[in-house]
Formats: sequence, structure tokens, C-alpha cells
Amino acid sequence: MSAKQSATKGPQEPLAAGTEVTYLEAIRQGILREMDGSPEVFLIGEDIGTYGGAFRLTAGFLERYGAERVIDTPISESGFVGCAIGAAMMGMRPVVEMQFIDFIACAFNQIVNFAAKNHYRWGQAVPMVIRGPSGGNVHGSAFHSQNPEGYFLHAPGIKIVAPATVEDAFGLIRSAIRDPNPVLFFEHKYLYRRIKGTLPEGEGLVPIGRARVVREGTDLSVITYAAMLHTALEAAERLAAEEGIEIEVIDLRTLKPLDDETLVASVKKTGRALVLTEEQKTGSVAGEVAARIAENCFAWLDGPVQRFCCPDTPVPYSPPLEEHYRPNVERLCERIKRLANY
Amino acid sequence: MSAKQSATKGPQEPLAAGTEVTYLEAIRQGILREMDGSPEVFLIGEDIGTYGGAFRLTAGFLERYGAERVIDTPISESGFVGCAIGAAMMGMRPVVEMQFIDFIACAFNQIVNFAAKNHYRWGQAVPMVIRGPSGGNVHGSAFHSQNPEGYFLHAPGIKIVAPATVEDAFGLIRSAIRDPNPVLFFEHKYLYRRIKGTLPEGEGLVPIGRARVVREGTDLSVITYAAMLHTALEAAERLAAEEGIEIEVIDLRTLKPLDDETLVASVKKTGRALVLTEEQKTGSVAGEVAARIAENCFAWLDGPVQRFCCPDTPVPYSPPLEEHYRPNVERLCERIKRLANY
Amino acid sequence: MSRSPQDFGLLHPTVEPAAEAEKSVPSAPEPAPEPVAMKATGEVKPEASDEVQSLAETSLGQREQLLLYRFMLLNRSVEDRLSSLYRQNKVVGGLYGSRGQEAVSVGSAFALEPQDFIGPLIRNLGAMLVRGVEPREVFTQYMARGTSPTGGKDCNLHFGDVRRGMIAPISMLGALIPVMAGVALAGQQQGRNLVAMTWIGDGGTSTGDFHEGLNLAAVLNLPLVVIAEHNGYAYSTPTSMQMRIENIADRAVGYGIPGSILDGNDVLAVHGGVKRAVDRARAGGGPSLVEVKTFRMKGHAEHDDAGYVPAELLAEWAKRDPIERFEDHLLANDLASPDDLAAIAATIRESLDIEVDFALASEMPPAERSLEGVYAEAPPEVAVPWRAVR
Amino acid sequence: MSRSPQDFGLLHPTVEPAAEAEKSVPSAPEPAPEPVAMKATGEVKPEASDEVQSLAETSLGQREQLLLYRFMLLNRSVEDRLSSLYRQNKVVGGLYGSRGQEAVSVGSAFALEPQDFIGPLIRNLGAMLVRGVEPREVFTQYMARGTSPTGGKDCNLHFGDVRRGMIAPISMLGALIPVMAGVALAGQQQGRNLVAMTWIGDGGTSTGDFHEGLNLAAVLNLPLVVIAEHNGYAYSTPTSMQMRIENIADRAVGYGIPGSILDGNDVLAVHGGVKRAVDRARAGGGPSLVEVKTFRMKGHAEHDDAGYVPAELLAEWAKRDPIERFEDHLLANDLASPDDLAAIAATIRESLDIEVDFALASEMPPAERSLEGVYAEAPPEVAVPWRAVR
Ligand SMILES: Cc1ncc(C[n+]2csc(CCOP(=O)(O)OP(=O)(O)O)c2C)c(N)n1
Ligand SMILES: Cc1ncc(C[n+]2csc(CCOP(=O)(O)OP(=O)(O)O)c2C)c(N)n1
Ligand SMILES: [Mg+2]
Ligand SMILES: [Mg+2]
Repeated sequence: MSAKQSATKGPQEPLAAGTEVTYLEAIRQGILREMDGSPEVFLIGEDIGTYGGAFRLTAGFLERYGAERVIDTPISESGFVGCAIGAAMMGMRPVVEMQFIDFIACAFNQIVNFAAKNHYRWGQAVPMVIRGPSGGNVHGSAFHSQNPEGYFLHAPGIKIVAPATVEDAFGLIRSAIRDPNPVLFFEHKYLYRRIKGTLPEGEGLVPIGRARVVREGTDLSVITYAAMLHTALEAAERLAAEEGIEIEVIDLRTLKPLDDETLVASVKKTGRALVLTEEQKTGSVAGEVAARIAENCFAWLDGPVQRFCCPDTPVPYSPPLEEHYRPNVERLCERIKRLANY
Repeated sequence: MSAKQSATKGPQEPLAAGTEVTYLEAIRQGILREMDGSPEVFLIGEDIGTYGGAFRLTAGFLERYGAERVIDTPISESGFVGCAIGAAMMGMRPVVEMQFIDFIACAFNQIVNFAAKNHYRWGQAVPMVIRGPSGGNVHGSAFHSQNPEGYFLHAPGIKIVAPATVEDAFGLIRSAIRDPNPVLFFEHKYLYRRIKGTLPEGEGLVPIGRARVVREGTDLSVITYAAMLHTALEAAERLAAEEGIEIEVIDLRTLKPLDDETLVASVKKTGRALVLTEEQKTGSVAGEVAARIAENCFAWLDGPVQRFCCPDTPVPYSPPLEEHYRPNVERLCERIKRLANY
Repeated sequence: MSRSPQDFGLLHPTVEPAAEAEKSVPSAPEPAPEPVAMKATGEVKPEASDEVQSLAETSLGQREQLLLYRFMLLNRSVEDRLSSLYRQNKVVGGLYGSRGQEAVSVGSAFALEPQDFIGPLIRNLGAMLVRGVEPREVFTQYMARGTSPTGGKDCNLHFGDVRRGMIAPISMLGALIPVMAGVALAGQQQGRNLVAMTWIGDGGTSTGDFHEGLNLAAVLNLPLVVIAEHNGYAYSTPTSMQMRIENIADRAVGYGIPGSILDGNDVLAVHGGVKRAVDRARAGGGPSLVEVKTFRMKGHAEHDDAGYVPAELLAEWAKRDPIERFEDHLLANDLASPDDLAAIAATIRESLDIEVDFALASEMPPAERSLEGVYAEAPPEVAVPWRAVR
Repeated sequence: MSRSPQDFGLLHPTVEPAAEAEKSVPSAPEPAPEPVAMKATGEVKPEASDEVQSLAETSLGQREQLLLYRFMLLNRSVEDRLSSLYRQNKVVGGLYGSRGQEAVSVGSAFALEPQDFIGPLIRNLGAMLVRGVEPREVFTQYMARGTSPTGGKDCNLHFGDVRRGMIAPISMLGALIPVMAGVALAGQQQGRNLVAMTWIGDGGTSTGDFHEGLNLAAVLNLPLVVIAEHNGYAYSTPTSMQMRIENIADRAVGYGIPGSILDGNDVLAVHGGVKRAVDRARAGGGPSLVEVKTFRMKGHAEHDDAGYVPAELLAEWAKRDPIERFEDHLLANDLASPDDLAAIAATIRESLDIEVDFALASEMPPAERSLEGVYAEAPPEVAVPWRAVR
């Protein structure tokens, strides 16, 4: 498909509605439209210009928008996140790329102490996006596979978004760029070129703060996001076929602020909840979700709220280790069966 | 009391067992004993030598141990935490002071990516302590009042300790220094000079990883730590006297790894759990605790696991704002009554 | 270039000295005033990598010099009031001052244009006053009142106002430098022809963000002026334990940007030297690092008796008090009479009585306010029309 | 100073050239060998703040020079094997090489003593080999095998071994510098008389940790040598977009430490210049920043075709290939015959066959290992007896 080929190199044009694209292309298309529409939007990060980004997500952007809107930086995550904060306060809409999301740790102070607290402290909005490839399953080892959402969940003033589908990737990056707050946009690198979807008619905006019921079910709610959504859906199909268990699958999409309403409605309906995430279990988003369900759905629960996450270890490198570390469909089905029969 | 006076200035001698001391003095005494006992232990941080630290916790240490073991640094949290990591790998036992714990955000990458993951990655232990004043209630505003434990809870390889009593402060700082892993030791600055206790006979070590049942009760478990322990105990006394409700109060003491055993045993006994912490609620340690209880005690629960925390805002400055923001005895009693009557 | 207080929406009206009554329209430049010499008393020595500003000349005329004087005196007077409020337990939390450093904040901020931005730190009250901050804003902040610029949410000088070109810092030192680089970048992108200015202590130059921010600004050639306040100490840590160099300006070498050293207790030298950096930035010459040599004449904060500072050093620097020196200069050069200066002091005194009373009479904020405003509902407005960015 | 492979527990035995059969006891210094001149081909120019090493002299004798040669060739040969394993899909994840930069890693690590410590980055395989890393350790790491030094837990060169004086980096650039400063500090505290050495790319010098680490080391006067590998690019970013200066060595000025510039493609120049920094550090002279000018002859990683690097630049630097240059030198100065060099190459080839086979024959690690070892049960042993620290 020629549209898709142009996606990996050369200057970019917006692709037509209806075009089939990858998750990565959807993000690129979303940014492209926002940049076309708003001169305030600019990109900043390492190797995003000439090179087009480590994953080539911004290939062609430099040619299209010029060096004033596609800024290659020195290796200084704290520096360029700070720079984006300053520009955002001036009314610009910076979109910061972390080459790998793991490097966000180097900008932690700027994010949680400067960007996140600014509006509360003195009323000045900081509309910016920090995006980058997160997640594992690519044997990237401890520093190229992390899911840092758990670290930032605790920072008041931050929003966190983690799309699982092509449509959401497109609609959420656009909403993130338009949001007047600092938004962390965690892309899952395993999904970049592995899933496809269709570019919508119209703006295709997806609201921040709303979860989505991806599959309706009656027996148990699986709450998840990002790459694990696909694991959940596979398990749901298998369990429906093999065991007649009907799973409701919820894609959180936004991790902060959480969409309590959708969660609670689902769990009240099914009476059972399993939170599935790729995070290390302790201190995870999954823990926060589980705690909320436990608090808000107590009278409706027919079994304990369970979490299925990675264990509390760094992400291991070697394939057998990483496979053992990650939740997979088999083990998920087992857990669900146990909980469904609780 | 002359022993206590010497505590705030001049060279330090270990105080005798049985001496009544403040929480701050207990930490100093613990460090002093470890430094006397182990030449590997050294201190590093800002203004800890000549000045004796912003809270004078290390006053007199420079004179006693010399500049090689009490190292004043430039303002570079990432730099001196990194430096401590390197020294720790060499078999030293650095104790790093954050002048205020809020500044730990500047060393986030070194802590979660270097120190925490090192042993898992290549087998090299990193025995070090990072300690400093945390917590609010002193009108210190957004950057001198934080409880950062929620940020670090998610980092495999880290231990987190937060003592609430003089005895635990003494015993836990000693255990933290002896632990072969990176330990974050969060002192509560509100307690520094407000609570007293007695220096124990012997080493007085308190094991890391063990919670403590501070008050036995039958009706409801309040799980808490640090300054909020005292709020919980006050509420427990009041409710016992006024309502005949018997609260079991658990002091977590170690936040990572959590002592599931003690928690679970208590909640199985009381059937009701309220987690009380000074953190902002979302992404908190309280959430992790609640999720664990919900998962492990489901069949024993007579009411939802509840959290009583600060709201999801930065720490506000002005006294009425901060008082409104923090859990207090009155509101805690109300919550407990409601849950007890669930 | 002529400045008028209205350029910045300055100051409580009652403190305007009589001489200031007829003001020039901001956009109508006056003929360049006669340079007025000031006696050099600073001991600043040239170093290989530095340029030293001559203290013997200034582009500022009488009116501007009197403004400088008034801002310095106002700076000190506000802080003196705060000290006494502190002793009366009216200040909530710590109190930080800039005694002895007034020439730095005032002289440097005075080199800016209305469209420029500052990112002041805790010791840059003078710069904020120059930008039009009213003393009552500072008093209410320190006293945690509901009428404060942050409504009681944040403390001391931690407030900003983009309409007055002012970004609030966070406590973490260094963090503001990349942020001000971003302000400069946005100014460039938006065609606003602005300069961003910020300050950093000797201690703050040790932070990673100082390095990342300055390096980024240098590479992107941003109009950023960073003023390093070399005041002898970082809390209790002398500069010799903060860095292995004598002159912070030497750090400019590593960024390929101009570094200069100024006598920080000479407000004309500060203004002149900083003005050069500002002009260069505005002309597209990129960032500068301007070191000012000065001294912190009190403790780190009001609670700190600074017992670690040798008395001789304090005595030595007391002789170079920037306000007294400037008074001498004004008098010696017939720019003001003793009565003129007394009149300025009197109007400041009177106005501060009013400002303090306002703050004291203000209520604490309503408790529920603590829950408001975590998220913004609307983005900041872009202050100027866009130029085409492509 | 004479070195022997056993000093570092070096290398697979089969690659020892015959000339290396009788080895000196590590503690028995040999008489200083004749300096052997190498033809200077580097274009490195002196700058105000720099000292330029003469390329025309070395303290190393024939045996050491042959060792340098062997390590450089081994460095390249291991990487060539890795490239072909990568093409065969045997490498798990990315592959990073140091083609063209072998003289940097080898020449600098060769200036160390057995008690010293290195903190290598991804392009410092040569330094690790000098410290005694066996090629099989590298192959098994890149192939994620259970026999790898990390048991499959971490990738590529991310492994360390304090017994061989080697600290593993994390991916976050810059972070290793303060950590190596800490190694140097501990060495001082423990009276171990050691020097800590680490490397950083041109790009890595932009990080806050570079600044904080070097500044801290300077203030504490720690025996740390930081080698800045100026290799033209940081991933796709040319140095001109990373910093506004020509010479990274200029950054030393801001820390008050010596900065020097070396021809990074001349192993003798690297060794000589670094040795000076090492000697200074060991003698109590504190840290140094040593810039080596070199060039990254392949992409950032194996997947990167480096289309952004001008072909002429590559061609220019190809002429300065550090291994070929050193071969010319060895031959021209009768330090080796073509047969000698061929024999070294042959032994390397043979040994690498064995090493690769070992790695290929190794199993993947058992899955459950992923759960082990998050926490340490015991602290690291202190390697040397204590001196009194009080
Ligand atoms: C990152 C960081 N670490 C520590 C502190 C605590 N602290 C506040 S002010 C100060 C000293 C600042 O010294 P300097 O930068 O020289 O400024 P001065 O106070 O002299 O104006 C310190 C250590 C801080 N604010 N930020
Ligand atoms: C803090 C941080 N940000 C980004 C990266 C991603 N990254 C890996 S290598 C690299 C380029 C490094 O360039 P340089 O320091 O010059 O070393 P070289 O590769 O040229 O040896 C980048 C940006 C990283 N490893 N660490
Ligand atoms: Mg200072
Ligand atoms: Mg490079």
C-alpha cells in the first residue's frame, strides 16, 4: 500500500480517511493534523528531525514543518522537557519525544514538580505532551522496555494516556495535544507495526478520561490497557469458545484521571474484576484500579479483585525470561477461570 | 536535659540506653552507632558537615568523623546519589541526606534505574541509604512537604522505610544502614522534635519488612505509618472511649517490601480495613495496601477496604488549606464509624 | 533607552517621587542621556575568559538612576518589613532575603523591555518589583493570605504572572533555567522579539539542569540571559566547596557562549553589563552567562544566623553596600540631594505601611480552595499575534 | 611501566602470541622501555584550553605495543563476529559497535593498573577486553544465553565485575559518571590507591549527570579520568547540534580540571595522554577530562545505515583507521613483521571460533531465573583491608 510505504520515509502528507494504517502511523497522522491545524504545536526531542526518530515516527516532519517546529536537541531530557514547559506557558503546544520512554526518568523532577504542579500553584497552564515508546516484549531489557506509568500516577496535575488501538492512538494523541495540561502519552512499541486500523472520518478525537468497553460480557470484567488489551481479547475469545465464560473487557485508555464510572458500572454488572497490566505489580496502575474497585463495588463483588501483572523485577532480557515475566494468554485464562469459579 | 541539649550542637557522643530522646535524636543516635561500628559507613549530602544539616541532624558529625566520612557536596542530588551508588558497590555504606526529601526527584533516575536494578541486572549489591525529612503539616508548601513514597513503591529493588516512633526510627535507621540494598528512609519532619521515646538497651535493631500491631482491636484495622500513626492512635482512643469501637492500629514501618502477613492477619481478624496515609490518594502506598487486602482478605471482609489520604492536589501552603487537605482525627473518626457500621 | 514605570505597570502610585510626575510615553525614545560616572569600588578582576564591565560609565540618565535607587531601596524596605513581620510570627514558614544583593536584581531586570520575561528566584524580589509586582503581593504571599497572588496555595516569591512577563520558579534549583530557555524559544517561534532572563546562585550552578538548560539554549541560540549570583555561599556551603573554579563565568566556555563578570554591588555596572547581554540576545547573538560578584549579608533564611560566615568577610562586604554606594554616587554627581533621597525613602515608608496593613487585614483563604485548580480548564492565551511559523 | 596480560586475568590463552610466553610478575616493574615513535597523522589542533599530546613518543615497549595491537584487533574481530551473528539473527536485540574507535578503548584502559576500575559504555568493548573480559562473555550476552555474565538478565555489554574492576553502566547516558566518581571516592576512603576511568560520548556530555558528576569529582578531588569520545555523532545528531563548542575539552574549564585533546585514532597518543591523566589522578591531582577525536565508522547501531553521515567524512576518516595506522607503525619501526601480525590475527580467529561456538552451544536461561535476585542477600565484599578512616 503506497500510503503506508510513504509512512516510513520522506515528507508526510495527511492520509485520507479510511486509509488502513499501523498504530505508529496513526500517531504520526494525529500529530501531523494537529501541526497543520495549530501553529502552536511543535516537536522537540532527540534525533526526531533529520533522522525522523528512532522509530521513524516523525520521518519527514522536519522537511514539512522546518527546524523551528521540529527541534533536534542535545541529550538532555530534563533540559528539553523544561524547555517545553517554558514554551507551553507561553501558549505553545510542545510535543516532546522520549527516544525510549525509559529516559523519562531523567526528566522526573521537571515533570512532577514543575509541569504537574504549576497550574495549582499559580494558575498558569502547561499544555504539553510527552510521548514515547514504552513497554516490553521486544527483548529490550531493563532500560528499553519499561512501563513507567506507575511512577507518574501519583503526580497530581498530570494526565496519562496509553492507547491500545489504532483509532485510539490517533484520537488520543490529538486530544492530548489539545489538552491544556501536561499529558504523558505512552505508546506501546510492541504495537507500533503489529496492529492496523482505519483512519476515521472527521477529527476522530477520543476524549481523555474515558475508558472503553471493548467487549461486552457478563461473567467477569478484565480491566486493562495498551498491549495487554490484545492479550485480554484473545483470552476472552478463547474462554467464550472453550468454557462459555463471557468476559467484559475494558480498555482504560486514560490512566490518570481514571474513569471510575465505566469501571464501576462494569464490575457492578459482572461482579468479578481482574486487572491485567504489563507493569510490575507493586505500586502499579493496576493496584490503584483494584483499590478503587474494592472501595466502590464491595457490595457487588462475588470474588476478590485480582491483579495480573508482571512480577516485581526489572524487565529481564533473554526471551525465556521475559516470556516468563509477562502475563500471557494461557496464564490469563487460568486466572480468569479460577476467579470466575470463585 | 543535658543529653538532649548536646543533641542540637557540638560533637556527638552516643547517649546511654534509657535516655529520653526525640525522633530526630534517635535517628542521629542510630547513625552515630553505625558509624562508630563500621568504618564503611559515611555521610554525604548538602550542608551536613559544617552546618550539621538543615535540621541539625548531623550536627557535630564532621568533628567526630572527619571530612572523609561527612561529605558536604555541591547542589547535585543526582551527582551525589550516583556517587553513593558507586561507593556502595565498592563495599562502602553511604548514607545520603536529602536536605528536604522533595529534592529526591532530582535523583530519580539514579535511584530507580541505577541503584534499584543493579543487583538484579548483574549481581552487584548497592547497600546504601537515602534519608531525609518528608511529610507536611509544617506549612512548607508544595516543595518542602511531599511524601514521595508512592513514586518509589513501583521500583523493584528498592526498600522503603518510614518510621513513626522514636524506637523505630532508631532501630530502622540502623537496619537500613546494614541492609545490603538501597533503602529509602523517609523521616517525618513533623515528628522530629514533637515525639519522644527511650533509647533501647542493646542494638535495638528493628527488622525491615515487618509491620507492627501498635494497638490491638477487634472491630476494624487502621493501617498507617509515619505521622499518621499518631492520628490513628488518637482516633482509636477517642472511639474506644466514646463509641466503644475497638480499632486495631497497624504501623507499616516498611512500605516496600510490604508485610502482607501482618496486614492480612489483622484484617482477617477485624473484617474491616481502613488505610490512612498522608499521601495524595491516587497512586499511593495506601492504594497498594488496599489492593492487597482486597485480593487476600476478600472472604473475611465485612465492608469495603477504604483509603483515607490527602486529595490529589499538590500540598497547599496556607494553614487553612493544608489543614483541609490533611486527614485529621475528627474526619478519621467519622470515616471509621461509617465503615464500622457498614 | 528611556524607561518609564508604566512600561511595566509599576509600583504603587504613592511611591512615585515628584520628579517622576511627567513620564515619557513608552514608545517615544528620549535622546540618550548623559552617561554619569560612578566611583568604582568593586574588586572584580579580569580573568582570561571574562570581560569586565567598566564601572565608570552608564547609559542611564538621572531619572532612570533615581528609579534604580528607588527599586533597590524598595527591595530592602520590603524585606525589612518582612523581617519584622517574621519576628511577630506573621510570616508562615521560612523567610528569604537578598540584603546586599539588591543591585543585582534591580540592575539586571532594569535592562529589560516590557515584552521580556523574567524567571526570578527567591532572592530576586528586586527584579519582581521592577516588573511591577506590588509589595502587597509579597506580604500576602509570605503571610499565606487569601488575597495573595496564589490565593494562599504557594508561599513566598513563588508566584508568576505571564502578563507581567514573570514565571514562578520551583524550589528545585536549576530547574528554572531550561524552563526560561523554553520561554525564549517560544518568544522566537512567536516572533515576539523577547529576551528571557533568569538568575541562579553559585550553588545552583552545580545542578544538572543548569548545564542542560544553558547547553540547550546555546545550541538553539536562544535569547536567554542567565545571571549567576556569586554571593559566597550556598546555604552554609562556601563557593570553594561548590566548584573548583574562582569565577562562575568560566562555565560559559563549556557552552560556547559569552561569560562576563560584574561587580554585583554596583547597580550601574550590573545594569550596563547585563544590558549588553540582553542586547546581544535580542539581536540574535544567543545566550550569555553573566556572573555578578556579591555577598549574602544575612543567613540563608531568617532562621539561619550564618555563624559559619567569617565576621571579617561580612565586615568587608558591608563596606560595599550597594545602596549606600549608589547613594554616594547620586549625591556626589548631583543627581539627587539628600532631601530627594529622604523623600524617596519617605514615600516608600508610607506606601509600605499601607501595603502591610492591607496584608494584615486580609483573611486566610477559605479551606475548600485547597481542592481547586489542579488541572487547567483552558490553555494559556498566546499574548501576541502569530507570525507565520513556516 | 610494564604490563602483563595476567595483570588483568586477560584473554583466552590460545591467543597469546609466542612472544608473550614469559611474563613478568605484575609487581616487578621492568626498566622503562625505549620510546617508539609513531608517525603522526592526526589533525588535532591545539586550542587555548588544551594540551595536545605529542604523537611522536611513547613509554611503551615492543611487547606492550603488540598487546595494544592484539587488543584492538580482538576488539574489531569480536565485533565483526557479532555483526555476522546479527545477520544470522543470533543476536537478541540491538548490536552496538565501536569500529574506528578501538584505539580509544584499548589505549586508555591500557593505562590502568590492576587495582583500578573502569566504567565502560557500549562502545568500550576494547577496554573490557583489556580488563580481562573473555569474548565468550560478550557473545553469550548478545545472544541472551544462560551462560552469559548476567545469566541472560541483561543485554550486550551491560555487565560488570568488581573483581576485575568493572562497573556496568545503565542505558541512561551520563549516569555512570557520578557513579564512577563514587568508585573513586571509595577507593580514596579505603586507601586503595585506585583510579576510576569512564567514557562518555560527545552526546553524553550534554547530560546533567556529566556536569554533576565531574563537578563533584573536581570539588572532592577524586581520582577520576573521564574520556570524552568525540566521534562526530550522537545517534544522528552531529556534534554541532549537541554543543556550541568545537572541543569537548573546553568543558574542563568550568570544573577547574585539566582538559586535553588527543588523536583518538592513534593508540599510542591515547595511551600516553590518558596515562598522564591517570598518573595525575593517582598522585592526588584530581580528575581530568580527556577528549579523544575519533569517528564512528558505522551507524549508531547495526540497524542504522547512517545515511545522515556524509560519505566524504567517512572516507576521510577511513584513511585514519586506528588499526591500519598502528600496523604501519609497527612494521615501519620493526616492532613486528607481517608474519607476526598475521600470527596474531590467526590466533584471534581461532580463539573466536571457539568462543562463538561456546556461545552458540549455550542454552537459553531457565525461565524461572527471571524471578531471582531482585534484592541482594549479602553486601559486596570490601576487596582490600581498611586503612584507618579516622
Ligand atoms: C535541587 C535542590 N537541592 C537542594 C535545595 C535546597 N537549597 C535551597 S537554597 C540552597 C542553597 C542555594 O545556594 P545558591 O544557589 O548559591 O543561592 P543563594 O541562596 O546563595 O542565593 C539549597 C541547598 C534546593 N532548593 N534545590
Ligand atoms: C539519557 C539518555 N537519553 C537518550 C538515550 C538514547 N541514546 C542512546 S545512545 C545515544 C547517542 C549517544 O551519542 P554519544 O554520547 O555521542 O555516544 P556515541 O553513540 O557516539 O558513542 C542516544 C541518544 C540514552 N541512552 N540516554
Ligand atoms: Mg549563593
Ligand atoms: Mg558520539
